[in-house]
Amino acid sequence: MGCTPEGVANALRGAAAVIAEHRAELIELDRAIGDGDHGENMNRGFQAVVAALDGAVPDTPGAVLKLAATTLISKVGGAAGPLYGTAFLRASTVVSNQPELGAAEVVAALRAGLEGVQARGKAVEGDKTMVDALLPAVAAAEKAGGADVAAVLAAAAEGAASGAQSTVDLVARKGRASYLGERSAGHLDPGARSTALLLEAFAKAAR
Amino acid sequence: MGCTPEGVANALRGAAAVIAEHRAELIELDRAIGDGDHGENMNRGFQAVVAALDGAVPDTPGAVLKLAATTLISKVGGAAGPLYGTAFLRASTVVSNQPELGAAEVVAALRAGLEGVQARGKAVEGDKTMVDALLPAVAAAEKAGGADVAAVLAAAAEGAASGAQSTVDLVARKGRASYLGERSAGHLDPGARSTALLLEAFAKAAR
Amino acid sequence: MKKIINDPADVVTESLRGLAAAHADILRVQEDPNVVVRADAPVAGKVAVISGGGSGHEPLHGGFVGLGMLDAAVPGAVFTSPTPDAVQAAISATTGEAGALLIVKNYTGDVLNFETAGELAAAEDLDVRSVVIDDDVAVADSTYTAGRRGVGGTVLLEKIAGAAAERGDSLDAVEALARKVIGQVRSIGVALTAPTVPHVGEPSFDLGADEIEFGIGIHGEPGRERIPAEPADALVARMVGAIVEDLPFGEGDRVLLFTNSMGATPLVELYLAHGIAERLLADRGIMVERRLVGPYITSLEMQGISLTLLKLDDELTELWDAPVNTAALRWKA
Amino acid sequence: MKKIINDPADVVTESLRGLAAAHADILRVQEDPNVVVRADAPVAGKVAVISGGGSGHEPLHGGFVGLGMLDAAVPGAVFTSPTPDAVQAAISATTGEAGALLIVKNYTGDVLNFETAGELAAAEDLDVRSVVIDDDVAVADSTYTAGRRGVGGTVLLEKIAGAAAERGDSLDAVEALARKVIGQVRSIGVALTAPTVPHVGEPSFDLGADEIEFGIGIHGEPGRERIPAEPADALVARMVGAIVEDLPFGEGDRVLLFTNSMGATPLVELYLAHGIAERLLADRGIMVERRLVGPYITSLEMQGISLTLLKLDDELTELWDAPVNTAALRWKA
Ligand SMILES: Nc1ncnc2c1ncn2[C@@H]1O[C@H](COP(=O)(O)OP(=O)(O)O)[C@@H](O)[C@H]1O
Ligand SMILES: Nc1ncnc2c1ncn2[C@@H]1O[C@H](COP(=O)(O)OP(=O)(O)O)[C@@H](O)[C@H]1O
Ligand SMILES: [Mg+2]
Ligand SMILES: [Mg+2]
Ligand SMILES: [Mg+2]
Ligand SMILES: [Mg+2]
Repeated sequence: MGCTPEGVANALRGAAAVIAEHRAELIELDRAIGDGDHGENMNRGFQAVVAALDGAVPDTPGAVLKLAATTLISKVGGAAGPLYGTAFLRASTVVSNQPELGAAEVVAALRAGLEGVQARGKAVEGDKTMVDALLPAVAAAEKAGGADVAAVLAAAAEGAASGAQSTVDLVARKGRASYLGERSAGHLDPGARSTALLLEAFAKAAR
Repeated sequence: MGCTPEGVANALRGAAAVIAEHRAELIELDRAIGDGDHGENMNRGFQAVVAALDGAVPDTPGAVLKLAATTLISKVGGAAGPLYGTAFLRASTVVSNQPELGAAEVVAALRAGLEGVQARGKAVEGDKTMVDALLPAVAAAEKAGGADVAAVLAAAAEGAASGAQSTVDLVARKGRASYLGERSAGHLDPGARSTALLLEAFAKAAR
Repeated sequence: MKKIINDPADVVTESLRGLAAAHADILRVQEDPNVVVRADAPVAGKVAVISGGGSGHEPLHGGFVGLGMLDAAVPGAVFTSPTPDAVQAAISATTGEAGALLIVKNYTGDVLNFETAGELAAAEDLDVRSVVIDDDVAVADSTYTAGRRGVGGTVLLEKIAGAAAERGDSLDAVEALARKVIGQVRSIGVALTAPTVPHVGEPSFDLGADEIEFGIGIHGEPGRERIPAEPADALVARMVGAIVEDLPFGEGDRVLLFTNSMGATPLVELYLAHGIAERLLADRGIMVERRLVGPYITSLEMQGISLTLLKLDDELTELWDAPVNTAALRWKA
Repeated sequence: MKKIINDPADVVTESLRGLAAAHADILRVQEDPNVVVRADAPVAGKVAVISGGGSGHEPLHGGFVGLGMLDAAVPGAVFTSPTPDAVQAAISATTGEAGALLIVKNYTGDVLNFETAGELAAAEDLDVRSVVIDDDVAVADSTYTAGRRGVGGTVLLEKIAGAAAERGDSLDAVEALARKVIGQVRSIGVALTAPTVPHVGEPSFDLGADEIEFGIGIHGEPGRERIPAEPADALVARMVGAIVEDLPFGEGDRVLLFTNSMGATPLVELYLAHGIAERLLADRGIMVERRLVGPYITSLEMQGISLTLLKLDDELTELWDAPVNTAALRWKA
């Protein structure tokens, strides 16, 4: 079973609901090692995505992803806005105008997203950023590659969750948390957490 | 036994010690219904009086009182500075340059002080000010008039103490506490309290 | 209490040294007693405009010393009226033949100490007059109180009287103008938190987590009532209503609107409140022709705001617009 | 949390309306996306100087829009970098043939969002350059951090670049000058209390009753270390030492000293700190030739201060002294 435009839109709606539910948690995580706006930024952005989709769902999965990308770029702000925006933009580009996405396209989209984030933000593994959730997510998705979309996203979600968890022990070297130096250790990175939440929501939508 | 210049100076030194000891209490009282500076103002002023006396004790009781008056006027500030300053100034004037003060002069000095405060501050009985301590103090001193200085001051101190206590139930109509309206009731007036402390110290010095 | 100070007893003097170092082109500071004086004082032939009061309300008054505003400011201890000898020193440093106007905020301590200084000046044959500003509508003006407090209107009064003196008005004229301003300026303040006086070491009053003190004075003295916290729209409407109905200000009136921070209010909130006030006044047909927005008469680190309305006419507007060069207000100079 | 706001989501927009109402002679505000633009923009033939960033640092940047300083400011949500479309709107409203300089504070979000906007502008054949200011010595500048933050130096940079653009300098010249300023300005901040972001509703960090965060950023991000509260003399010496040793500044250097309040610091404390800094610099033979003292780059209601030193030469001094007419900085105009 592949992803239709409506399926991608539903996944984004589900993601928006999860972000709204976890808004306070993300704020709290960012308050600890950043400036406390991550939950608000993500929520503002994803609510806007939902509003855009309520207008009209574009007619290819790529176009839906592109709508999400431009909306996030113009509504989220902060570091997360351009990073997630770039991720969705690259994902939309890589799937071009195919009418439905199969497992292979989803894997490619995930990898493109990761590469976009790294191209923009220059973070590498272990810098305590969303990259630490995305890297294992993409690796797991690639490993599950032959399977169907649901299995790919389930693997990605699992990878993201454990990747996010791994940021707790890290000392931040990118983003606002890096100002804390050693004091950033012992805290979950908010961006890694939001990445895990998004992938979990996508996986759920695909089930 | 009459009051020598040194005796008046000692009474002022004793008063300074008592004010220093009650600085925090006066601040707290003023914090409740004023702006919290009465203890600091009075302490600054009386420490300056002590310093002035340490320089040289003038050679009449009147001159000692005048030195206290000018020092208080230039060091206390706020409402209490000009009021106490005027009280001491009037007291010094009324005893002119007599070498020693007997009971009658002390009574006259107290009355002059009260009249000075009322002339400057226009407060009447029941306005919840230092006048409510001074009025019964002067009345009691006048009643004890025939006696010696110690008895006069003891009576005045007792009058001031009960007068001060009577301010608790009053609603302020003068000074900063009047802004509180009804909310000023239930609190001891800081100026009335400092008047009671001063007279108590003078009485103690005369014992 | 955490503060950027050394000994609490030295706060005002040490702060004045910083003020003097920062603005040597505008003012100089005399110590013991503490006075802030215009750098070019005494200005020959000019009426001196002098004000003062307890410290802790900065930039009032020292930040308003300079061309087109005050000739001298007399800072007392924090929240404590200055003593007469300090006022006298300010008069001596600035006042000549043309005389001086003392601008006194209506607090018992200020009135008494400036009164004494005025008497001392008169004894030296100087023509020194006083005006008492009492623009705070929060306080009932009756024989049952010390009268209304001088608050935000003081800033506008100092600017306008200062401009009149600068253009060469006589003492009679400056005094008359000051009385006119006092007659047509009204203010109200609110506090969200309390200030902490250095030598006290704890907040001046206790306010609940959801309470606002409506009708606060600039020392954190309470005014009308404690109200539950409410949205800015409702709070500003309450404030505008209290002022407008007091004078009253009416349709067609030309006004200056002064939206003041009590110290610690973020500017983002202050401008938000200002915008609401502008809208509410427009709704009433009152024409805001000049405005001032910022922390100009404060109460240490108190959070809160005050609104002040001054009825304008051509003369007042011209004097408001006249050049001013002080640490805190500066234009056309 | 008590704040003078309505819905937290509307704080910035409502505040901008108040700003526009207060300063219609100086600036105008475009909404959705929010941009503050000089009233007479676009100024023909002039390089546009544009800055922006999260709100909550007022008067930065909107309060610096006007003659001799910024052509436009782009305010994001509170403490959140603005989005590229907002930056683009600012560029469109102000930029012509002469091009534009974007002044970007070094935060990942600001850099990324302005970068994207710059790319969009380049696609429209506009000559738009960026400079990134990173003057905060509290942060180690290494590959192990996001690099130093842009803090107090931003205000001085905006004034000087703005003056250069106003006198007609080319984009090359304005950019070169901006890079020079960035090379020789250094800052450090301390916090006594935390700010509260409206949509968060509680303080951004927790600081003990006797703790100071040394090396704070303008969002309350921590820097070097938490230290016990200490007297102003010791604290300011620590701050001056950190800045002076970083560049380093040395004997005979001519400097501008900027003593900034983080928002809620009483002016009496700010001037006190300024006075100490002046004295310490004089002791080192560093000559303070210009100064700025006040709340110019803030962090909502945070208590604390920052010190900024800029090495001066004749050109920078002349540009600093040049006329400026903005809501927050105004002279010779
Ligand atoms: N250079 C970077 N590369 C990848 N992710 C980053 C980078 N910088 C920050 N992030 C992510 O962004 C998150 C913070 O986002 P957010 O709070 O919305 O923005 P800001 O830090 O501007 O307030 C961090 O938790 C981190 O995961
Ligand atoms: N008009 C007045 N007449 C007499 N006493 C007054 C008057 N106004 C104030 N006081 C006294 O002064 C006291 C306050 O003094 P203080 O706190 O030093 O001055 P301030 O009110 O200026 O801060 C009050 O408690 C009251 O007793
Ligand atoms: Mg953040
Ligand atoms: Mg008091
Ligand atoms: Mg007082
Ligand atoms: Mg942010």
